[in-house]
Amino acid sequence: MAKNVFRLSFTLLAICVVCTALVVGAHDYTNSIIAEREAAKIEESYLQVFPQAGKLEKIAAPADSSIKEIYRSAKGAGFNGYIYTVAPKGYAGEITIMVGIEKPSMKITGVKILNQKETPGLGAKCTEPAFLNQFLDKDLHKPLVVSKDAQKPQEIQAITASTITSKAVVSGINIASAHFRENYLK
Amino acid sequence: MFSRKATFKGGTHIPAEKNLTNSLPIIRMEAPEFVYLPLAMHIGAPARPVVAAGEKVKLGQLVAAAQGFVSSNIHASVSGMVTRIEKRYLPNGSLSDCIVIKNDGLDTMAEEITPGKNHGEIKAETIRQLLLDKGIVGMGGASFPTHVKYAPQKDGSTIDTVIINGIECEPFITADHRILLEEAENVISGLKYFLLASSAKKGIIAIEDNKPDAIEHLTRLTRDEPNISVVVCKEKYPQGSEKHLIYAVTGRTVPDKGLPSAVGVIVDNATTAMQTALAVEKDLPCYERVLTVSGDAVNKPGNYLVRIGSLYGDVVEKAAGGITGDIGKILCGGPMMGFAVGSLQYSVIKGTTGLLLFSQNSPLAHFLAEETCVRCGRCLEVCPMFLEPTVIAKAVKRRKWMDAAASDIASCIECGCCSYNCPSHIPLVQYIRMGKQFIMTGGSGGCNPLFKN
Amino acid sequence: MFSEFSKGIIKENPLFVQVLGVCPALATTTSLANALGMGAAFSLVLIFSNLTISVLKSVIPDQIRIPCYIVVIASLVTIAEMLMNALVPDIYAALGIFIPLIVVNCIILGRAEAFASKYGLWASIQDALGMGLGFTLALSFVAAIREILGNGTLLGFPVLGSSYQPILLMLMPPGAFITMGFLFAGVNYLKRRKEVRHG
Amino acid sequence: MDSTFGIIFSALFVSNIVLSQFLGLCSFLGVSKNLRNALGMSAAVAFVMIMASTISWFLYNWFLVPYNLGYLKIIVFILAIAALVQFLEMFMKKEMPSIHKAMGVFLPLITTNCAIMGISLINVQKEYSLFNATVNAISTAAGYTIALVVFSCIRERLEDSKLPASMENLPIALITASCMAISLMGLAGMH
Amino acid sequence: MDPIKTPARLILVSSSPHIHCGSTVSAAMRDVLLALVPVILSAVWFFRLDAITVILACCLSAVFFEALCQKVMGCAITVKDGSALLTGLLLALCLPPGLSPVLAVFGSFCAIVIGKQVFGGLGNNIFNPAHIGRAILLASMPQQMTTWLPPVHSFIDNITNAVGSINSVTSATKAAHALNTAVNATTSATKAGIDGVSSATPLAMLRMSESLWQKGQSAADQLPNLWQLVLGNIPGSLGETCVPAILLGGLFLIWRGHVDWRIPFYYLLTVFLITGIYGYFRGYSPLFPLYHLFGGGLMIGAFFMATDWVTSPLTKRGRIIYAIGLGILTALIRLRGGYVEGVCYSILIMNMLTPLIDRYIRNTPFGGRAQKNG
Ligand SMILES: Cc1cc2nc3c(=O)[nH]c(=O)nc-3n(C[C@H](O)[C@H](O)[C@H](O)COP(=O)(O)O)c2cc1C
Ligand SMILES: Cc1cc2nc3c(=O)[nH]c(=O)nc-3n(C[C@H](O)[C@H](O)[C@H](O)COP(=O)(O)O)c2cc1C
Ligand SMILES: Cc1cc2nc3c(=O)[nH]c(=O)nc-3n(C[C@H](O)[C@H](O)[C@H](O)COP(=O)(O)O)c2cc1C
Ligand SMILES: Cc1cc2nc3c(=O)[nH]c(=O)nc-3n(C[C@H](O)[C@H](O)[C@H](O)CO)c2cc1C
Ligand code: SF4
Ligand code: SF4
Ligand code: SF4
Ligand code: SF4
Ligand code: FES
Repeated sequence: MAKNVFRLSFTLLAICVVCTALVVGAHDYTNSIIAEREAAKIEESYLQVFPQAGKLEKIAAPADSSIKEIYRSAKGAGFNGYIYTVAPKGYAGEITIMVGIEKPSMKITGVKILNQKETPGLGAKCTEPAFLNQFLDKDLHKPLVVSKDAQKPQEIQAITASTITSKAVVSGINIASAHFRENYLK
Repeated sequence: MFSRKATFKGGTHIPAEKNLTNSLPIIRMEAPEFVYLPLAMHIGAPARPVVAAGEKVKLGQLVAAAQGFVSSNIHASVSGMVTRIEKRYLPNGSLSDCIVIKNDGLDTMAEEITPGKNHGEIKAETIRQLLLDKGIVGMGGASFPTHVKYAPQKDGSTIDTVIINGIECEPFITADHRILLEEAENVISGLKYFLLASSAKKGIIAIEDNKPDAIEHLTRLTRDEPNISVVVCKEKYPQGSEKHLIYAVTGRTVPDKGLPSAVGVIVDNATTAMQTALAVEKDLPCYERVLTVSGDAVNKPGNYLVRIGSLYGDVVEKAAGGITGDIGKILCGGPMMGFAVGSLQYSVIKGTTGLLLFSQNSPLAHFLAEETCVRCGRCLEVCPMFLEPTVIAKAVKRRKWMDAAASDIASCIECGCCSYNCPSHIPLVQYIRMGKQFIMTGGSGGCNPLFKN
Repeated sequence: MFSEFSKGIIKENPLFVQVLGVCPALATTTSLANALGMGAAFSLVLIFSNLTISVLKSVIPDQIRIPCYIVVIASLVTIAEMLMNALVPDIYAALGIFIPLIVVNCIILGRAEAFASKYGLWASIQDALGMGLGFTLALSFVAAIREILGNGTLLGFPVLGSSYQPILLMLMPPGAFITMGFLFAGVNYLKRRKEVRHG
Repeated sequence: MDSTFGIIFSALFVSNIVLSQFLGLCSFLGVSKNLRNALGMSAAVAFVMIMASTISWFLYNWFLVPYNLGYLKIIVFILAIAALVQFLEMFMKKEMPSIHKAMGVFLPLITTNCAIMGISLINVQKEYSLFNATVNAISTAAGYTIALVVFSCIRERLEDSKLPASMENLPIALITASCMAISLMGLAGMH
Repeated sequence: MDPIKTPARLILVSSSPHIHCGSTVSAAMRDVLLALVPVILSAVWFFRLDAITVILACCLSAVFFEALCQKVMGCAITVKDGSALLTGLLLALCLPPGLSPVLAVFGSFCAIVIGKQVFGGLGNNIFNPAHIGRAILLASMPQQMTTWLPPVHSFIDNITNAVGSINSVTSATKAAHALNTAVNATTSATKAGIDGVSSATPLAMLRMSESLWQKGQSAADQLPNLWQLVLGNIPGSLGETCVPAILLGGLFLIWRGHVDWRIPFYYLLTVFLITGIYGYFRGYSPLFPLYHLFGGGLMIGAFFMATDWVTSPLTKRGRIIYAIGLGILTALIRLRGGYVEGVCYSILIMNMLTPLIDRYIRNTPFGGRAQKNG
């Protein structure tokens, strides 16, 4: 009996040890690849939305707001721009948006959708350049508005049949720009 | 008279079809050559024969005696000789011993019948005894032995109201209607004897508003009776059902699976009341009854006073002038609750209210194929018992007996309102009956071949 | 020689015949690429688990075989998850928690119990390959239908022309249920027809 | 991150664990032929789901994260769930035989129920606090119960109908689930 | 001794009752089709060819798919009962005018095949087939399904304008004046075109104008005039706009006994109360609940779709619960949900709950349920 229990425990233990060792090995192998890629991806995102980025530094985001993260970019004497990550509520949950704002000019340097759950074929089109490129070089002294027939400079053409998504993205950017105007535009 | 007519919830309107016979006076039919008296013609234990083949019997003589409390006496309905005791089917499909008597045509009255015997002060016990002795059973169709209802209540409750059921809600049937018109005095005396037997204070005669002449007649006759009133009920099927009548007339609700006595009421059919008056005043046993012969295949529709035990064939031939055309359907009782039979070889019993014959062309003779239930809810709407007929029927189809029981299959009074209204022609009552039988026989399916395992 | 292999593809197809692994079949079939990714991860785990268990079957005492299998399978799944994250990050992201959930996939444990613990190494590998391929094919079939109808494309390439109006529902959860429902109806139909044919 | 109301509402209806996240379908399809079994299974799943997600939250946040062993979560969770179910089974058999009788047959099925594992993993993935993780587990269990109870009533009704032969059982169950999912889409975007 | 000779044909021996009221399912369907005639006429009146194509496409294809399904499944073809035609018609009536016939046919296909035939056909479906068709279309092609054409409205416009101006001349009340300006405002708004050909439905405008009301401003120039709304001279699904036509048909069905008044009554009442209370606490115009009552598919849904026999509960109490549930869901979706309209989804969700309602909401037999019977 005792021998049996010993044998059972030993086998189980042995299997656990071998398995854990394998897993740890695999982790060590993949971990660096994943970490490097993640880092590269984030770096790439930042550069995409804010090509002029210098040294990036994370600063405190306001608590109860849909602003998730703020980075500021140090270049030369002062800061030349800010990168916001905002997550407003879209049609089917939060849309995580990264937007870069250039400091002196208050222009959008780039917008990227990091994460969204909108309907494929509809709201999900918000990730496409056709929609996102509209934001490039928009002036943020005033809020942007969504329109079904955009003509004025402040207007963003809505994605067809997805006003909700379009409004969500624009509102996220407006929240970021409002925060920017209030805090960093001195 | 009530300004608002008494009625109940649920139920349905059915074309009454009564004008074929409702103005035709009762005609006595000549006694047939043979009568066949089923020993199980009432609810309860079959009677025990007290005569043997070859014995001579007189009209009104006791030929079979009640066996036990819920049972009834049976009397000879002709004078003559008992030829044999044979097995015959009743319209409801059960098999019963029948005493067959060959009529000698003399109608010699039995000696023990002494009209006037009961004159003088009549006591409650006398009436109860007479109900038993004279074989009085419910003549509205159910054939429940009447003396049982008037026996002192087991739970000691008291009866305060007796209702005479003169509703007759089945289409075509007009027997009670004619009794109310032609035998009103006897109906009223019968009611008085019921009141005496039950020590109830109040007697009510309930009549549906499609019989204005009967209402008028009885109202006039009871004008001076302080404790008897006539209540007019709205024409709606099944107003004649005991529980619904009690609700309509007194506002009381008989508990589910309870008896009317639970709310202090006894209900008796108008013909039963009349028969009781005859038993008390003339010492007559129940050996004949009025029944309506009607339908489009009958030559002379009418209301006929017929000896109990007469064969349908004799009734049709001798009283109603035979048939016209091809018969498509034969009904014993009304079209809503009566039984369809395949021949005229059945005998009239105490509870036979009508005999309806329809031709092949009549819509009644056409079979409506069952379709899928579309859940329209008509059957629930019209069910006077507030059941869910389609739910019960589906449980029965799936053989889910527990579900059927939980859906109160046992409370169904088989009135037929549900099937009558179902746009998909689902024979709901038939399924319900199968289910009841299945549950009652403990899952063996009784005689139903469809449900043999 | 290859009978253990071929049975998993049609005769004992894990999804359509054994009705196992329904959840991933619904969740990961929004596109053919996802289905192939899922099928590959699944097959990988299945092959190695069958292999390991077949080898270890004489070592593992009967009383603790289930915990042992679970540990083995869970480790394999973890390894597969990390490998996919490292090598095919896009598909890894699309499949979400359904990669870790391979650990509770009834097929893997089922094959371990029903096959690998009884048969030899070669047969077990054949069995795993067959089942893995069968499951992958089944997933791909479902995914192909959904991607074509729901997006007009296959593996991202347009196949139905530009005038085709995609049925977006097919890419949403109800579309997954509908597709599977009709496919299983088809399987039922074929089964019944076979029964009729064979008497 | 998500508001408590959002978590509850979406777990109950919009992102219902079975109808939208496709987890726990085995039991959903297998134990839904009648309401009695559906209720038993729901109770068992709810019980295990809430306990398992709490235990795995502690295991993950107190033991795995501090030692940078997050990648071992699959192994740890599955062992924890298996042990929990085993323990519950023994405990109930001894202490609550009546409940064990009602729920017992469903318990072994639950070890391999992906809904349980799924919720533990989702809680980790979304970095829920203990409170939110518990709320998520409870409302997911409630969502599972709602779906299963409604579904089993529908299937009971379908027993009365004459289905096309090929649609019987699984196909009609899946199409019914599809119609349920379509219906619940109407509650999307509730705020 | 039997005096009756054997009859030429057999005597029918069947179970009671032996008579029948004569109703049939197809007669009921015919009545519903008849009741929809005013609705069809109003649709054709307001949307002309755009209505006719959609109605024809849906009706013909629904009947075709039903027959095809039954043929494929080898069962009796029962399209003559009219239920498939009715499903097609009701589907058409809740589609936007001018929808491509291809999509209309696809909707019919989903309604008949997925909504009805796979469940075993008439009487067995759990969900309202027409709404399954519509919901699948909406989810699959949301863009086309939310493109609303304005009605061809000159005639009615002129009348209301005339009535409006007569009123303002004769009584010169403030109200009439407001009405008049509102009419003009609406027409000009529609003419200006909120976006090109398509225009927003009253419910969509209602959502947009909520913010104005919240600020205590008048939203009259944002909303169609209430009379136009009731008459149906607004963008919307084919059959949902003209309230009098729907009421006419609905009351006819109640009178004929095909529809239980409880369902429309409690449904409309619940929506009215919830939107009324919501509007009251937010300080909106008292017209707010009326817009909800007459705008969108509520009316046609309440009288024709929620009342579908097959998919609604059996008992009266069950139907009341069902109708109140419908009202709560519709109000919830419209006021707080992601869609501006909630009738279709409310009906589907309550259809889904109907078996549960039927199981738990049971009638008590007359006389109460006897305790502890065997
Ligand atoms: C299945 C379905 C999915 C939808 N997905 C989205 C979406 O992802 N984003 C969005 O803004 N609206 C979505 N909608 C909402 C409708 O398209 C809505 O009518 C639209 O947002 C408002 O109309 P408009 O954009 O034409 O003004 C969806 C609707 C349905 C039925
Ligand atoms: C559906 C239904 C309808 C009935 N209709 C009548 C009727 O119209 N007249 C009648 O006397 N009894 C009718 N009865 C029988 C009564 O319920 C009750 O049994 C009878 O009135 C009692 O009187 P009796 O015993 O004297 O026949 C009906 C029963 C049922 C179930
Ligand atoms: C639109 C409409 C609303 C009605 N509302 C009510 C009501 O609120 N209360 C009521 O008792 N009857 C109401 N009725 C009357 C019913 O038609 C009828 O009198 C009642 O349903 C009869 O009851 P029953 O269905 O139980 O036989 C209404 C009728 C219609 C057409
Ligand atoms: C009062 C009434 C309302 C109906 N409403 C609908 C409906 O909304 N949608 C539908 O597809 N069929 C409707 N039908 C037709 C029929 O009941 C429907 O096709 C069944 O659901 C198919 O089984 C209706 C029928 C009646 C009698
Ligand atoms: S059911 Fe027929 S026989 Fe019975 S009481 Fe009513 S009318 Fe008379
Ligand atoms: S009346 Fe007939 S069709 Fe209507 S619910 Fe009852 S059984 Fe079904
Ligand atoms: S269920 Fe019984 S009581 Fe109810 S209507 Fe039908 S036959 Fe009459
Ligand atoms: S175990 Fe999980 S994955 Fe497999 S079918 Fe069941 S519920 Fe789905
Ligand atoms: S009673 Fe015997 S078959 Fe119906």
